[in-house]
Amino acid sequence: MAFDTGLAVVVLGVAVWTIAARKTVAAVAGFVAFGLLLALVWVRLAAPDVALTEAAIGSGVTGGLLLGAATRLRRIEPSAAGETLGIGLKLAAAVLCILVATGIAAIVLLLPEPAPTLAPQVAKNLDRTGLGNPVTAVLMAYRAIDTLLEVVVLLLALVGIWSLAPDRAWGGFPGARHHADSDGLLAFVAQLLVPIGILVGIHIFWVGSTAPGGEFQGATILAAMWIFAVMAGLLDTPAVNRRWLRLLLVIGPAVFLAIGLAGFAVAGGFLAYPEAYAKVMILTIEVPVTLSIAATLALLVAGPPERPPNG
Amino acid sequence: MSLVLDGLSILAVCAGAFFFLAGTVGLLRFPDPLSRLHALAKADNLGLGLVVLGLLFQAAGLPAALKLIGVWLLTLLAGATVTQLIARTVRPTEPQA
Amino acid sequence: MTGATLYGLCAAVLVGLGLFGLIVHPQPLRKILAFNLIGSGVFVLFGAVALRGAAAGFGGDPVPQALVITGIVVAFAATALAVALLLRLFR
Amino acid sequence: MADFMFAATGLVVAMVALGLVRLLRGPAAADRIMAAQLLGTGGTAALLLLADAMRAPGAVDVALILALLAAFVSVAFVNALDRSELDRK
Repeated sequence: MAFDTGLAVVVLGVAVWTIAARKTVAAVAGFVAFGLLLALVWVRLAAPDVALTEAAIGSGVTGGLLLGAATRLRRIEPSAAGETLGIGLKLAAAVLCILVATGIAAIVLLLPEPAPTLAPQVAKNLDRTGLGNPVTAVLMAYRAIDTLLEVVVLLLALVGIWSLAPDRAWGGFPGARHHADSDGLLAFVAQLLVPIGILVGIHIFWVGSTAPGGEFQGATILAAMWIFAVMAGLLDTPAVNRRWLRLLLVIGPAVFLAIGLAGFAVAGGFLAYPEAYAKVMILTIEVPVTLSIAATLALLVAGPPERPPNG
Repeated sequence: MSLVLDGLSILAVCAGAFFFLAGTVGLLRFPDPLSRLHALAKADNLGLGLVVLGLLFQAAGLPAALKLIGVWLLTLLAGATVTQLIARTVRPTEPQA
Repeated sequence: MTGATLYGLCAAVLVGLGLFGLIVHPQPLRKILAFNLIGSGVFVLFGAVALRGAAAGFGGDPVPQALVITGIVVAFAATALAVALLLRLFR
Repeated sequence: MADFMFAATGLVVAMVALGLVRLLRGPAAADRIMAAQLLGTGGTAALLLLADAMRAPGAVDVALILALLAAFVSVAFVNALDRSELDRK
């Protein structure tokens, strides 16, 4: 218990820093640290699957995205700094936020006893999915429609980002071209770590059926490794009008949807799996979905096209 | 037997924690970035290494033990190379006097 | 006090802090950070609820845990879109 | 034994939290990256210890990811610095 209290205090301290820091880059660095500590909290909350997601997305990829944005926005930082609120408004905001926090705290303290839970239902039906990890079972079987919609949401966000491209770069290459550094150090780091990272990503994806892990966590690592290779100048981002790229992006949701619709014919419902083939079908969905999510996440970080598609 | 193993674990983990302490103190107290980098490398390699060593005595089996060693090797590789990158950002602003 | 209650209270404070940052900070990137802080608070609240629902040999109720995983990924997509809009705005 | 591991985890987290002071104060950008690096290693060690203390082998995978992505974030940090240097020129 002493450990948990200490951890909670450190987490809150870093959160306060993220809000209070004067420099944006420092605040972003604080946010990365916050994500890392949150991964520890998730382990303490008996949710290793969420801890993996938080470490990969919340801390890793979001950190990379925000660090890049913070450095690019550094030039405009002074121009936006003049519009601070007056002390009265700040106090009013503080009072409002304390009220909200107190309200939530009251709800936490007044949660019903015994706690309602769906764990027994999940446990009872776990065998029918052929999976050993209850969280993956929820994501891929009981609440598969959420997961399908989530994959579509990712794709929509990417379409939104691409639509921000200027006319001359329409369908072109996202981000600036990174060249290998003169002494080859960064390229060397990338050549060393990217293959290991790809292995780790596949491992995390693969163990997801029986142990903590799964397609989102695995895909995030794959995406991070691709961004790594781009940053080191080993690869260039592909032009977004390439057909293979578009195919890679939609293959996951398409297979997901197709198997979901096939559920009407073979098991009497959308996204229903016939019992004997449940695990095979879930894996058939997971492989293309992992590839699509990895590509989508990587391109979300790469941002809108900035260079024209031809030259 | 398990008492001996527990003792070895405690010893190694304590030593590892000590190196984390040393690394942090170095990071906070050393005057210039390059010596801070030096302190950091100790925490990276020895701190984590000793913690992993301590946990090896408790490992459930060979695969679990190999995984622990894998985590350490990965950190060693990443640490050694990323440290070079960090040192490179220091060089232009702080020429060696 | 149990671990679930402790982290639940921690989540309440996180939401409050994030909301404060969202209202008070003039810079858009800081607002995005603050918004992510609110999101994390909500996720931890879910985690605390999941921990209370531990049963049937699981450490926590897997349904809210799965919802949080979905939430983290969607929050990332929203953050990426917001950052892209921001960079476009100030180019 | 679990109690000892919890204590060790707590100690490492406390060390990392102290190292955060350097992350937040700087002054050089290199200092921030260094602190981020320490955070990655310390976080990895804390997760490994926690995995043992809680008998939760899944946490070892979290440590693995953290070790990998700490390097990724450090490189992104260095990269962002190089970019802003280029902007200034």
